[in-house]
Amino acid sequence: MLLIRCPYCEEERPELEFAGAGEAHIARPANMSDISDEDFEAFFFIRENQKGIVFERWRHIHGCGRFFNAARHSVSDKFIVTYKAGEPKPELTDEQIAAVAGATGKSGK
Amino acid sequence: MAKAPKVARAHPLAGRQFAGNGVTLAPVDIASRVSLRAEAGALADIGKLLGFALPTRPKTSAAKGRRTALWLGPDEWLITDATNQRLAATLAKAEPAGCSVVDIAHRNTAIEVSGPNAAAALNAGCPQDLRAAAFAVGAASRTVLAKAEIVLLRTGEDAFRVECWRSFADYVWTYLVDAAKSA
Amino acid sequence: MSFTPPPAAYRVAGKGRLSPAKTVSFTFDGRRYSALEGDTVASALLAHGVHLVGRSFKYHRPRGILSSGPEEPNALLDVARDATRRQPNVRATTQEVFDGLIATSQNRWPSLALDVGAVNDAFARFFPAGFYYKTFMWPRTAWERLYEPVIRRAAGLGTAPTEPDPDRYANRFAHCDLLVIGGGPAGLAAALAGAKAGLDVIVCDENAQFGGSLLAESRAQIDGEPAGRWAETMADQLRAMANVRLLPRTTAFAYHAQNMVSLAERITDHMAAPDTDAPRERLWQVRAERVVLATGAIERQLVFADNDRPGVMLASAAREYLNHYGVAVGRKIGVYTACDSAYAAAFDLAEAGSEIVAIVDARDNPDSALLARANDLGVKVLTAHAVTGTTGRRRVRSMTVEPMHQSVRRKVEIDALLVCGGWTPSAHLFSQSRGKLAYDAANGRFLPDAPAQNCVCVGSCNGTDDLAGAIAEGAAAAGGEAKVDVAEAPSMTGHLIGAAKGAGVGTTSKAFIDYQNDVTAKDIRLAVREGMHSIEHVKRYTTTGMATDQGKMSNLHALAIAAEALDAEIPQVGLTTFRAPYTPVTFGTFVNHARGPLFDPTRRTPMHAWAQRNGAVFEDVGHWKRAWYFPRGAEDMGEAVNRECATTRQVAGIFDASTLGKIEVVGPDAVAFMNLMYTNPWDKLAVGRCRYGIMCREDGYIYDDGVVGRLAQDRFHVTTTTGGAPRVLNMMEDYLQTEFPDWKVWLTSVSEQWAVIAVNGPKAREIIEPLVKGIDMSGEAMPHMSVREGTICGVPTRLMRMSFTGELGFEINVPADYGATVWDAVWARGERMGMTPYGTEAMHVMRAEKGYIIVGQDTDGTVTPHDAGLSWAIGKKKTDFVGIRGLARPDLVASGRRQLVGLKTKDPNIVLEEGAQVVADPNQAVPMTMIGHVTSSYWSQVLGHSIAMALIEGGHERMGETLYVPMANETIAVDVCDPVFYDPDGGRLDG
Amino acid sequence: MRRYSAFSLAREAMRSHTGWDKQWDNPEPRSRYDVIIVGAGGHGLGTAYYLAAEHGITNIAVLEKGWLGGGNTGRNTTIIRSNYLYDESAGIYNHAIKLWEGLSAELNYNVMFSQRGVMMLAHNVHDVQVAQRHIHANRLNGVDNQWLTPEEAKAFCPPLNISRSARYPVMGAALQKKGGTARHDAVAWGYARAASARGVHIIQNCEVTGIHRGADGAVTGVETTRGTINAGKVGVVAAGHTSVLMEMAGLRMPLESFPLQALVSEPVKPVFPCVVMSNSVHAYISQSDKGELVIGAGTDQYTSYSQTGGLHILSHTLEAICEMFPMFTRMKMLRTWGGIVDVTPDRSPILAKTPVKGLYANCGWGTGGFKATPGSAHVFAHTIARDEPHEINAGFTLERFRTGRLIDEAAAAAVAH
Repeated sequence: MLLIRCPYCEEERPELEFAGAGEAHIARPANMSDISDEDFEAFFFIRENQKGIVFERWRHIHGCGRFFNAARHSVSDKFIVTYKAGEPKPELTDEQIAAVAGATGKSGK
Repeated sequence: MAKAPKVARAHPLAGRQFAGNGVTLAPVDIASRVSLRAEAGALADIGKLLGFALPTRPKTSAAKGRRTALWLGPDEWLITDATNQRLAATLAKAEPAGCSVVDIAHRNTAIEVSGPNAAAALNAGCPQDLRAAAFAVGAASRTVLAKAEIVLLRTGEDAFRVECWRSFADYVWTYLVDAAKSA
Repeated sequence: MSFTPPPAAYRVAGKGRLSPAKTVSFTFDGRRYSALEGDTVASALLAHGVHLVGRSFKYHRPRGILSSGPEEPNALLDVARDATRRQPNVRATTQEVFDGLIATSQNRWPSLALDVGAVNDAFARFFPAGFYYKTFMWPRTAWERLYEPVIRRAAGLGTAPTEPDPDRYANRFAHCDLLVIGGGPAGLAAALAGAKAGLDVIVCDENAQFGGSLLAESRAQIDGEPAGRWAETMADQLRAMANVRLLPRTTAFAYHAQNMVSLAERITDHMAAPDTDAPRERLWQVRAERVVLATGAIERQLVFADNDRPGVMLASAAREYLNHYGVAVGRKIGVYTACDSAYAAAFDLAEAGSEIVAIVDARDNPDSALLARANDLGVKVLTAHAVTGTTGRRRVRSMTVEPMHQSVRRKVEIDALLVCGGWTPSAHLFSQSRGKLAYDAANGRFLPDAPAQNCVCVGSCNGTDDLAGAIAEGAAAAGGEAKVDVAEAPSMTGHLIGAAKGAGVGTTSKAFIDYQNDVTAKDIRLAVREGMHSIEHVKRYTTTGMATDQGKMSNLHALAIAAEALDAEIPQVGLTTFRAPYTPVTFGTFVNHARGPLFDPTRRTPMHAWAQRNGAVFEDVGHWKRAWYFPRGAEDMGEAVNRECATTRQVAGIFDASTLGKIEVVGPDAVAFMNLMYTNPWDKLAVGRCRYGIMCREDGYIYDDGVVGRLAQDRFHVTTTTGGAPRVLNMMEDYLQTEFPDWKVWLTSVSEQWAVIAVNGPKAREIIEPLVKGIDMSGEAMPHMSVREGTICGVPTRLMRMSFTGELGFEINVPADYGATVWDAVWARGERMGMTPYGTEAMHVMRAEKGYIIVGQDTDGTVTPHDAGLSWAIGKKKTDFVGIRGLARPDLVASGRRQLVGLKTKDPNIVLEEGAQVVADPNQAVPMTMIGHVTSSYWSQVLGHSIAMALIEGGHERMGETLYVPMANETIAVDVCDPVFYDPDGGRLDG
Repeated sequence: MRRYSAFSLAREAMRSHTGWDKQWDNPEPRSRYDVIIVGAGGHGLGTAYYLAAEHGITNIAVLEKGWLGGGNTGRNTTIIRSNYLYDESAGIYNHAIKLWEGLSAELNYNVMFSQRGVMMLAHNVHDVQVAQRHIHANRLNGVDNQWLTPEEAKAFCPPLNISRSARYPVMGAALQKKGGTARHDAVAWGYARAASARGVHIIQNCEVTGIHRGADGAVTGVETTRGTINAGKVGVVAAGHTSVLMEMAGLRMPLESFPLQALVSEPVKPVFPCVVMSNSVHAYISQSDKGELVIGAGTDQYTSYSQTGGLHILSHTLEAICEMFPMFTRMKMLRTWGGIVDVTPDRSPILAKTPVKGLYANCGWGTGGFKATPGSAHVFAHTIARDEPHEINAGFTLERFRTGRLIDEAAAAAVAH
């Protein structure tokens, strides 16, 4: 069970309060009825499914109710950052990525 | 809406009680509940109608007299009035300022959980950190109790108010009894 | 019961920590034995000289008690308190004895001493690793008919419980600053340091008593006090602190992401008569800021021929049996070791009066101090020697001793053989936390290296074997400091992994690695010979490490033997994954409270009790219990439904519609939002009017539907399907929050604010009207599909005029706590006029007579509004709504799509089966070309014939066509028709 | 390839089993093959086997980044059935069942296919409607599937709780008698041995790090941790890692990878004679030949390549198991593990050519790939060999996500009302 920082509640909460909501930063086309079949396929079906850093949506459905975004490493399942819906995709530093990539906890022996 | 109806309300947990193993459970009557969704610009108007300022920090509540306002989300509050049934009508006057006032008096059911093992009983199904440092008196949060969504308010060091949707009340009550017995 | 159990002949007076005054008794295979309070079943049996306690999995070899802890592979028993509280596969080494405990041996027939299955052992050469992959293939069906049943009966261990479990289980979510796992010296030091620093500390240990390895100690002193007493003092100190929670009998079995650790606390299994309210076990889901792993180390056996006879035992176990339980495991004891620690066991037993016939040490030059002490005690040490065989069927009788580098065999009589191949640090949880392990070649072990979470390993699980060092390391891990003086602590130096003498390459002896699964050294080599070069392949092919002990003693041996066979270094061959749980955990612990009524919430409406009183049969719809039908007298379901339909159409019916989802949509942008979410246009819906709305997903398939009432310019009362309510609200919030965050509109679920009483039928208005105030209910003032606010029975109502039956209909929404009262009032009037209550089945029939769809029954996630004949509900002028683009995709506009139509059977009395498939040509061969299926099908009492709805390819173009429904024993001819069967002009809506 | 038989086993027993050959070779990779299969699970090894056995193509490499059979093939709960609704699904899974029935003999390797019957429970009216729809469609498709009353279901599976007072009482069940289980490792090993014997190179510990394409865009080979390997045809059969591999060829896929967990209990004597599944209460269970109860759990709600999942997922599964079989609360969980399942939007697989010439995809099996193994491998081999789909997999295209011609088994079981 993950522990997820809700950017609205400003603290980490147990995963049981959240609902995953799929890949983030896929904007609904403003001209929806005009897009091509290929564009619709890309919008509705195609997913990055990265092995590594994923940008994903969560809803704090049993908490504040807000949708928000997260950057997480899909191998270690560690979060780098969570941020409010509508905020731009954050630029991640190499250090941030390295910190969640493997067995390098914040404390050792 | 005119005066309060004379028909008696049927509390879904009417007549139930439990006490044992350091936990007391009791159904609570609450006359009014409002789900308030509001943008920042409407908060002042609401505060005036309510009689006190809405809490704006996560996981907090504010209270005055019989009224309590729980922060549930950045634009959402659960406001209760223990005895007056007309809270929704009162607050509805703020709607033009940019908010939605919806009467949910009957949607929720409240249970008081108290006693030295109260937090332990809740933690049988609620995954939040309920230690005093993390969930102080006055703290409020929507969360879960096992498979039910609840709103949790700490009313005292050893006392909590649990609200859930009406049809989940039997489940939440039964769960808390089971939890209390094994706390 | 005058029978007095025989005295415990192997109990040593003056040894151990158990009180001889507190005795209990238990039975094993029907025989009664005495025990002391605090005994395990293993220690109590050993006290009586009982070593044979089980049979192995494959060869059914006699097996004894090998260890004193959870790593035990052999001594698995069926343990019961009574008929319903029976647990198979219990480790005798961890089960505490209570008065009246019933223990039974497993996997043997007819008895433990005489097991027919042992014939497998004689033919073992025909059953090497993986033999079943190579045979049992002929004839083709023989595997499942003949061989598999035999193999299944022979396999398995204990017998599964057959009765429902009367015990209770519990759960606790907990948070702490410091979780210490393991209450040995390092763990106790860590816990105390953390507690003194003011941290919230949880410390757990799998044993009944804290102390860990110190429980086996006899000589070691810490700060001048016996080590065992030091542990007790530490535990007492911790117990007295308010910020510390001590959890004995609690196993940390899984380490999850973000420092969540699962613990299984065993609360009543050691009690003779526990409080019936007390849970048997509790799952702790602990979220810790920091975790200290003080999980210790597990001693390994040595791999030599016939190393599995009853009486062969780990040296440390023998020491614990003596020093903690006061039991000598034998009188003539051999010791075979490659590690210093076994000497301590030998010395203690010698001092307690057992004869140590020899310490056989595989090493050339053991520590001279140990040799000197052996000499002092008169214990013979054979260095550079090996044990290369044993004899004895039910108990070891002799060992064969050989010099390491010669072949001179000597048989020595013994009644117990202590073995020690060194120690394996318990890195299971650390590895589960995704910490990396590194191989320590000098000491033949994997040690924790880089952590992946905020955790730290201390003590012997970290390779810190000296007691003072372990205590200091423990304290330091919690930010403290502990300097203790330690005297006479045993050394753990020395190891031997892999095959010992006589079990190496080219030998054919049975030298067991994995006792329970009967995996021998030569099995590993066979696997490698057959190309299993990954350790995971070796494991799966031989099943080594897959028994109930999960390879705690065997994994390193298997790895070493595989490495040797592959001519590779151990780290290159790799380690198999450590998987949760550390030790087996009951399903009950995971399920805990969620049993019976708490398995899943049962949601009931405010009028549920009335329905129950009036004989309703209920159906499950999601979490809800809905009244399905109301049989009267001896009516069956069909008769009840026919009556309910007929009465409703002739007079009136009352129906509980409370479970429908309801959402209040409020705000200046409410109309724009409704236009987006629904295919319908909403701008022109007048205040006070209702409209049936269709909601799609972006892919254009129907997602939900419901009637929407406009309460004010900026306020809608939206209804959804019962099951769809949460997902519809979630989808609405999603669009609002993430795509249109600037819109001023808010959503509130009011599903449970309103109880909904539907009254349908010609007399509906007449029944309700007198109860209503403030609403003109006349046909002119309140036309079909309108909504009004007023009061009924003195309570506020949102009264909607609408109909799902085709009759004049009203849906009375009242605040839920008034629902039952208002229902009673309406019922009281209606009953006098002949009204019936009806359930969901009659509702389904009546709506089908009208051709109204049920989302999820007549649609299935592949049906568009066009397919469903609802094109009229799509706003033709709209430039956007959810689903607009999906609906335009090539396959969704292609011809030949399955479309909703009505079906009438040629024989009006035949009611089609829902789900039945429809074909155009009934005479084709299987596989047939199916062109559709029946979605809804009922007997229509009012029409006097059956009716059905179906999704048929190109159905809208097939009106009047004859199609066929091939059933198992007949083919039913049907005519395609319009799905509106009853009152197509809608005249009855006005009563 | 030395044949396995009772006779050869007896003969080897007399000489301490020293005469057994390697079941498969571990060759060094060549620089060029006719076909490269990426992924040495059951589907990939089977594809190589059928290419060699039925299409005369033997110059094949199967590249595996870890150990063969170590992915979902060795991590699933081994349920085999074919009672799917749509013609396309019924077609491929039934093709698989036919191949399963002869697989041990064909491979000379006992895969322990056991047609113990798969029973899918119905707990409410909607479940019954869905089950009946399947049963009728299956009958007309020649797929066995029959309706059982609660009493018949209990007779077939005695531990089943059919009490009317259960939270979700059993209203009946759909039984496919030809369904059952097989030994998962044996499937990978049997195909590996048979393919290796026909000259297929199985190259383990060889991770594909790139896909090479020529000037015309067609595939020319792959880059690996063991060097460049050329081939004109590359079949990707990499389950959860498909998105990662396809991206190397510039293809973005309609796939998401989720953790899926399973568990076994301690072994007990035979107590559970068949396979039972319940979609409503979310659980499936059988008993292995070793005696372990084998229980499949659900997927987590987030994408992950971690091969681990949340504890609460296991709890929910065991709650359902103990609701259906209340005596099992005292059984003990012995081992849990996780796999990575690749899921398409319509929950049906992709078994097709791709827009990149010479690149073929076999993916998207979600939680149900094991049962299809021989069928999938068989028609995928055809697709690669002929550069066109077999009629059985013609519908499992990538294009369906553009046209909307989905094969939506999940939607067809939509939760209702």
